[in-house]
Amino acid sequence: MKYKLDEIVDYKSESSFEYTSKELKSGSDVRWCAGCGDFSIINQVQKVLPTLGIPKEKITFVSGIGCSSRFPYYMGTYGMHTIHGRALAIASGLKFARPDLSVWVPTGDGDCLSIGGNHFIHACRRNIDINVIMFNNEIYSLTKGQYSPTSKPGQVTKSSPFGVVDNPFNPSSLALGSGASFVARAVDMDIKTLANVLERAAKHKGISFIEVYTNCVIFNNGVFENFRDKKLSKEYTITLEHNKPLVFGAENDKGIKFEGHKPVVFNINEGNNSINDAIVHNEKDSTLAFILSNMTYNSDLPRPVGIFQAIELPTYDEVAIEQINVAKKKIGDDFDLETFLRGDDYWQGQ
Amino acid sequence: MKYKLDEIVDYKSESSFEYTSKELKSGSDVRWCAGCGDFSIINQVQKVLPTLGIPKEKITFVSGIGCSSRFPYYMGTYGMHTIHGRALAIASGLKFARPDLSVWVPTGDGDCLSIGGNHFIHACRRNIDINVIMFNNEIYSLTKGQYSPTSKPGQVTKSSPFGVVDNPFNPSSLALGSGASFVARAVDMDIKTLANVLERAAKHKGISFIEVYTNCVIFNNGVFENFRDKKLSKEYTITLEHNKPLVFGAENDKGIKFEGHKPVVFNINEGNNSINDAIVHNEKDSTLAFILSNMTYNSDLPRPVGIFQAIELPTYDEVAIEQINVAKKKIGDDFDLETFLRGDDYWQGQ
Amino acid sequence: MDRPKIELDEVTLRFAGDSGDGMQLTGTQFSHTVAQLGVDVNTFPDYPAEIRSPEGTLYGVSSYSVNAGAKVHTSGDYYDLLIAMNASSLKVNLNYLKKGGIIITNNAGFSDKILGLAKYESNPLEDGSLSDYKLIDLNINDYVKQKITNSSLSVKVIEKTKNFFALGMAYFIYNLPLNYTEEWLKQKFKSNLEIADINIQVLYAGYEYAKNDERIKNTYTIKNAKLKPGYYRNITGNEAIAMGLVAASKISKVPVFLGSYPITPATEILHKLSEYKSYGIKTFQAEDEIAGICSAIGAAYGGYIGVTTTSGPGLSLKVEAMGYALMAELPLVIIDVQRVGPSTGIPTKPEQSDLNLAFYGRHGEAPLPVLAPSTAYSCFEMVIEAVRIATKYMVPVILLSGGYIAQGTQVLKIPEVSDLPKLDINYYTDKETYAPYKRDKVTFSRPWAIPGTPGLEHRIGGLEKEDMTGNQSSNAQNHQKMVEFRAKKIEAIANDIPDASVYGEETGDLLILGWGSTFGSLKTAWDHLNSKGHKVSFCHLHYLNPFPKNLGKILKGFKQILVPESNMGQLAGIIRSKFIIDVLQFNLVEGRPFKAIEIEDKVLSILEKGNN
Amino acid sequence: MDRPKIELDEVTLRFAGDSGDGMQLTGTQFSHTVAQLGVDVNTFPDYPAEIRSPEGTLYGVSSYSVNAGAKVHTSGDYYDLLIAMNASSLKVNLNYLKKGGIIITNNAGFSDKILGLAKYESNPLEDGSLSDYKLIDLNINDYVKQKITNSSLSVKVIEKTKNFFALGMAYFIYNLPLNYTEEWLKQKFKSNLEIADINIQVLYAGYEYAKNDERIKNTYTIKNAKLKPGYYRNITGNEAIAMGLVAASKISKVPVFLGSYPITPATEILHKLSEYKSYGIKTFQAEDEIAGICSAIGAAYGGYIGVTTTSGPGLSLKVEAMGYALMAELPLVIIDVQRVGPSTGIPTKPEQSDLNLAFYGRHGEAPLPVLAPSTAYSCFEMVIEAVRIATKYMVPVILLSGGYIAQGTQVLKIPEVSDLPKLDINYYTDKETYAPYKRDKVTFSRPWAIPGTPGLEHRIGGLEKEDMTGNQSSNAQNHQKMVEFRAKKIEAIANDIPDASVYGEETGDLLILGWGSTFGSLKTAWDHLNSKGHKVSFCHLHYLNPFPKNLGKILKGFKQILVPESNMGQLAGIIRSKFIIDVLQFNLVEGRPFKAIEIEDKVLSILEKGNN
Ligand SMILES: Cc1ncc(C[n+]2csc(CCOP(=O)(O)OP(=O)(O)O)c2C)c(N)n1
Ligand SMILES: Cc1ncc(C[n+]2csc(CCOP(=O)(O)OP(=O)(O)O)c2C)c(N)n1
Ligand code: SF4
Ligand code: SF4
Ligand SMILES: [Mg+2]
Ligand SMILES: [Mg+2]
Repeated sequence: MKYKLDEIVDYKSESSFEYTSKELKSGSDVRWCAGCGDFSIINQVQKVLPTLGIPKEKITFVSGIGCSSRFPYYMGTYGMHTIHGRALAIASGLKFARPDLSVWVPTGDGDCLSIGGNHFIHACRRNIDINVIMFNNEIYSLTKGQYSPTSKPGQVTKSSPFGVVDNPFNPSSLALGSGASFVARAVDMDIKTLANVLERAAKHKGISFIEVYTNCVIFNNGVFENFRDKKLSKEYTITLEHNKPLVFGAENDKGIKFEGHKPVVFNINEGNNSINDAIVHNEKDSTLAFILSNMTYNSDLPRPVGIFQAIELPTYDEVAIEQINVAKKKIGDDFDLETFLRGDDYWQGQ
Repeated sequence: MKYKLDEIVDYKSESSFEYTSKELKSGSDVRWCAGCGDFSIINQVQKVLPTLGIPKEKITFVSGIGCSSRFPYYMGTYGMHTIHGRALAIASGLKFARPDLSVWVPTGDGDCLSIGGNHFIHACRRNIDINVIMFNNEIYSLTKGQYSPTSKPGQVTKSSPFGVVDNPFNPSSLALGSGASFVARAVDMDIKTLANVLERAAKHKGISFIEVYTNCVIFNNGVFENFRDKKLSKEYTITLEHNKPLVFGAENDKGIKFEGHKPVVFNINEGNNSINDAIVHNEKDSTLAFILSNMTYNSDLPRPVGIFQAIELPTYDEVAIEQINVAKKKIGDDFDLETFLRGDDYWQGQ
Repeated sequence: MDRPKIELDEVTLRFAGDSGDGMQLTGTQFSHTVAQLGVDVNTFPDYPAEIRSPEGTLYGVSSYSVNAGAKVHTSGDYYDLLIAMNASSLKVNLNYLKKGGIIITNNAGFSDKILGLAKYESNPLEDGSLSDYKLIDLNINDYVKQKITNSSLSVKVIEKTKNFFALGMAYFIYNLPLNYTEEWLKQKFKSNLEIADINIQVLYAGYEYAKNDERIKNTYTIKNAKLKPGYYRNITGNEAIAMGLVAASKISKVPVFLGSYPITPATEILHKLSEYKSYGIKTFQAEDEIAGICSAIGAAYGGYIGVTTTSGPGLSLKVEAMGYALMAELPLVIIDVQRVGPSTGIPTKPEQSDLNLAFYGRHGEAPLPVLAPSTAYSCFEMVIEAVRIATKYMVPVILLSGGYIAQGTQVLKIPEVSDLPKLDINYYTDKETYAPYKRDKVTFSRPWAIPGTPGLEHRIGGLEKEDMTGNQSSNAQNHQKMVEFRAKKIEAIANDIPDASVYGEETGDLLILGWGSTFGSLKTAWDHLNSKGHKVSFCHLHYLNPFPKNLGKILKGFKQILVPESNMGQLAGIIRSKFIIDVLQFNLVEGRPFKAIEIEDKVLSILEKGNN
Repeated sequence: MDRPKIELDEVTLRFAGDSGDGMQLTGTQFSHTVAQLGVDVNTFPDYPAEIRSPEGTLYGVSSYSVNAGAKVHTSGDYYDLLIAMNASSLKVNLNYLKKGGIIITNNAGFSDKILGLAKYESNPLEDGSLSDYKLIDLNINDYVKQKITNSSLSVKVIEKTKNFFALGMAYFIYNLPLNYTEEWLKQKFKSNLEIADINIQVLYAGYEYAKNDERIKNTYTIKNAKLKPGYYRNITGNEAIAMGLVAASKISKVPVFLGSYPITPATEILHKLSEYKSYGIKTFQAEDEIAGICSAIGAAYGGYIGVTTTSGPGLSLKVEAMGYALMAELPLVIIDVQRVGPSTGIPTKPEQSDLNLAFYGRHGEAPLPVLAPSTAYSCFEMVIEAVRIATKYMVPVILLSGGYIAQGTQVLKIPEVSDLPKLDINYYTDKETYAPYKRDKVTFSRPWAIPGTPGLEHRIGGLEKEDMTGNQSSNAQNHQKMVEFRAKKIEAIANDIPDASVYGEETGDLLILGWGSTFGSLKTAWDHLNSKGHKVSFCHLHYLNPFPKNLGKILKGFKQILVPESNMGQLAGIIRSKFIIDVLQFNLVEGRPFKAIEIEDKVLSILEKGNN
């Protein structure tokens, strides 16, 4: 049966395969504070999208509530600004209904991991083909500065005047533990990694989760200084690259190697060490992904950025739609409503 | 300031430190189906609790909705049968309010991981001192047999007549990814491991998560046959014991060793192998815990039961209450309401 | 033995036993068989929330009522025949057996232990307490075991067929053929023919047994419904809703997306729709009710008829998302199969107490259309109506079904496809004239433009939106205007729905005003009252927000208005508020449908007072 | 220069600028200073949902109104003085400036760019369009930079002090002392004295500047409130609620547990209570609103006064858990600081549109007590009242506060501790007589027995409960009985709350009936009408469910009843339903409080019609 929708699903002559970053701006004023890290992310998104060959009208941004969740208003694509924490539930329905769309969920650490935690872990588990960009500023900004599930123990915020007592989530470990197939991290200021990760996420089939460290200049200014500052970040972050050894440092002089199954830092140029001792990153290795993700709050180790894991798993949308297609084939191209209504167990009155 | 509550918090002469398993029965008929795996679990709980030195009136069971969530009705302790999925949120409030209580949450795979997923991951993250027993029967039983987030792909249920298309959670990995400090698994029929794990969970400070494979005779009979059957389980499960090598098999003839950081089965008695090659389990090793948990849906490997991880982490209740105690000390034993109401910024009218 | 065969206008039976005794199945088979003979049938299942409570307990009783006759609207007030597979099921159901009615008991279920569980002090089969009834007691288990001797199956399995023995007896008593059930068994157990075979043997054995039991003095035939030509089937309201959605999709050529989380008694809609993959239905079993409705909202934005199904506690959870859908002005059908509340309440029993929540339950100014089906067929019709309103007005519509019609079966005359309403649903595609919140002058509806349409890229959201553009706006006057638009949209629907109709005179002393799933009881009561010449009228509402335009006029035509509801007066409260007139309430929250006789008695007592 | 000093009964000011201009702070300082002189003050903050919108935009304007005088109930209808830090803030606020009022502008905010953003075609400072007002325009930035020359701080930081320049000017105009603000700055920036110092310098500079600007023709003094002896402080409704909870805990010796999830404009209650750790308050910032209320329910079972705070969308999310708490019959206080809905609405603006949800919004039969404070002081009183009712009746109580009183400040006379109500809350401990659902004959309340009490082990739940035992029950009559008990409990509260009181005559032609946060506007309007001799009465409700027992009688005493509400008629609907009388509505949903004058005009127009 042909639905009216099918006409819209098909590409048309007006489909806009070619468009510029500028055309991806909605024209609405961007209402983020001057200096907010969110600007850098939207810039990269607008830079990467035109390179992917996806018609503009096929792109939809679905967000919840938060400073970061205002994102769709600023994009010249289809967009929904929805309910706090519910973006992934709404996006899941949209993607399953409309597998032809490229669905993106920009979200905050509060929106995604606090109130939205359940939809997040289930979207990861189902491996539905949605791209999630989580703006982690370790604070609730739109509500003016309460701690979030990624805030650090001891952090003083408006709702923790004596310091946070909760342990934080490590978002990438949570995503991995939930079964996500693509898990990555980037920093707002490191636009190279950010752009790369965005592109890879877009191309990945199944859920793609990107955590981006984002600076909130108003309520949590400077928390990511070690990872944002050009110089400091050389020492404090390590960039994961597939099939490449894990090295870092201003002089690329340090590496990560295993001691047992524990990652430790070593100096490449010291003693008997060599770059060959360094762990070679493998995006397909789930165990390694978890070990690397686990480095996150370990202050002896640099903070990994880049792609922890990118593996192929059946996606919810593909498998579910295949199931429907198989079922449809059984009854042929269309069905007779009369026969359907009658069912198997009918009788005739006369 | 002394609260009226403080009298109840303190032990009294009527406190019942000594009680039998039988006294832990509420007297209400147990309304589970004959043959339901849930019986075995309640029996073990009633067996273990009297051995712990916790007065009976200090024990509270808080559950959501489901067959398994009827648990509190059958216990002779304090209990709340609450809302589907919300037991951990309610229990968290209760535990933080009343750290003197021993708080238990019996829950189902649907109650805990589907609708209750968010409260679950946050309870794990906060490491609040609650004991969670998740009855995993891989099905929604009380609603008569729909698939759950732990059901297997392809499984035919009332709501998946063409087979489940979702990927399942691995509950222990989700718990670990959420930051839980104590994570274990048991099987309803293996009462030795079950009793041991329950006891250890009760003694653990912080969140304790126990997944129990439970047979639903009506809607999912036999799914765990390999792990429940006395004979089969010798081949299909491996029992984790702290500081002991990972061996299994009817003749204890097989072990788990590392190849790189991947666990593989080897035959202890073959070739150059020896029991010394086997991984030695260490409950304190978070990385190992994740690697072992990751064995779960790998059909080449036996299914681990026992304690994956038991580590010490600050608990929400302790840290939060310590913060309050410190703050209270600043103003002394009591406070003057008049001064409080006046605040700092008052003036006098005359 | 030759017995008189008596023709009856209507018969009511109840099959009752333990949760594991298969009473739901037996009842269903009986009703299917009579229905296929052209008799009108209405059924009602009544079972505990627990799956298999301990054997023999009072709370473990599971029953199934069947009412069959020329034209029936309910599952019947009082039974002619009660089949009680054990003592507890006798205890629980005896109240509703007619004096002189037949009781068939399985004495295997009257052991001392079970008598104890049933809180019987002495055995009612022996102590004469059943002397007002025609008791046919026998040990069915023994007969079954006698019959099936050389089977490879265990005694336990064999004994499980005892419900078919009882069914066979019932077939004999009502002169019904066995072949429908026989066929069904063969079909059902086609992969295990031995099971089919012993069940069939037992069915025949029950029939034979009844033939020879002299305590059965008469047999009966049930008057045929004078069926109009056409096709018929048995159907529950839940099934009818699933069917209606497939029909709506087919007629409109717009696909349906169901986002749902299981909950009794709504889950069958999810089950049914999950089977309908070949009809293009997408079902998404969500992680919770919030994700259920939210996924449907996402699908609606994508151009689908978004549907979500639930029951009370789930409706409570969907409140926030309903508010979002109304703010985003997306088409959505929210189906609430009501059950006993508040909170978990009594999960398997019927009530009509979610009306307030449906009507008023959103933060902010947030009116929504509320519809309520009255019968299984009406479930089919009203869900199509809900789709029509949702898509035409770009609004979430709440459909309040209920445990009674949802789970009971009724005979449905299968509608002609040509009689079904046209659903002309279109997406907006014109770049030149598009504005996301440009409104139709009549419906106040906004255009439905969906992702994938080149040039119509736009953003919607839950922040107050600027008129026309849909951009976020905190402008004072704009908010007032938008609040009014959203209200006017609901009001406009009143011009687009049928007038309410009245059974009986259009004016008079007393009007019975009902809504939703109580229709059967009210209509039966009104039929009786009317046939006895009592001057009373009856109006049943399918549209609760907005009300039909003529409702005010109807209400003014009567001196008194009686509003019977399975709640404490929720419609009554709304009527008072909207029309500023008083009404009489008649409320019942006992987790069961009204009996027609209760309504009749109430009406008579009011009429009498009026005559004093 | 010597100027006449004029004494005024009442003055109204508005400080307006960009979100980053510090207008909230300036307004607060001004109000604190006048208040400390014994003047009555009422304030209202008005700010965008975004934290720092782009500079100079219309939607980025943040304002703060101050109304000060002998006795004030609102933040004022029209301003005497408007401070506009840029063109957009002038544009947005000019409407509400009195003819002849003073405008102080910072010309640095009137660049061509900002004029463009403000959608001005020409510069209003130059085009004569402000000729109806007293314009005092100056480039504050320049003056600030002139003043602060040798500082280590960057120009950007120095320019940020410009709000204190404006404040200094205002202090001069109203003859106010600078020392309170000076002290406050020293205290606030005690770890960075340079910042304190330059702000103070700038404050004085503004004062000096005003002294020398000849365009300022007069200065003013504000009439003192004749303060009763006692202590006073400035307070917002949100702060008053936090204070009230501490007081309730201290008086009753029962600890308070707050489970909450941040949401504007309720979050300050969480902030405040989080600071009150030394007073034994436990606060739990939950993962969402559901966990917020659920954690409070858990704490209530554990013997705490369970409290949860939220605003509209959060209340929608708490619906299911409210139903559970009422079924479990646990004491809970649910505080909803209402904002503009539906859905996300306009998050920072006030409305009264959650009444329907509070009143009707649960599945099943689920009435709950609903209270609403009318002023900041009333927030303090009513939250104690909510605690009293919740614990005495074992019931969740909804307290409907609102953006206006919640965030605006009022002068509070600090109550004497001895005047506070007694709260006699006790746990049940007697084994012999305990039954979980044994009810008090008067209150229908059940005993509060908590874990840790030996011998009272019991289970509660959301399934319908058997009378007395609390065991699960699906018995038909038992459910009816329990539904009625739960309703009677709410009704019983009517015997335990004060009668409603009427300003003006007890009977007459017209009654203004209000509720909650509109009190200030309604009372001001009534004061004016009354002082002008118009025959109109005024009744303001703090109890909405149940209503005060005398309300029916009051309503009957008037020919017409006018119900002004910041919604589309929610109380009006409930009054119609409960009392079956019609009322006149006056509704405003513009995300702002009523102006007193709007009420007056409405009343006058009704009175006139009556006189025709
Ligand atoms: C149901 C609901 N609860 C609470 C809120 C209030 N709220 C809005 S945004 C937000 C948190 C935002 O934090 P995050 O997601 O980290 O976004 P950020 O502002 O930091 O980018 C909260 C609590 C809401 N709008 N709706
Ligand atoms: C809010 C709400 N949604 C749905 C339900 C229906 N419901 C009750 S139990 C259940 C699932 C039970 O599954 P599980 O937790 O695995 O428990 P089991 O019965 O298998 O022990 C569901 C969906 C409900 N009671 N409340
Ligand atoms: S408050 Fe923080 S997160 Fe929000 S826009 Fe400003 S800088 Fe960005
Ligand atoms: S339905 Fe399954 S899980 Fe529920 S009581 Fe029966 S056997 Fe146990
Ligand atoms: Mg954030
Ligand atoms: Mg289960």
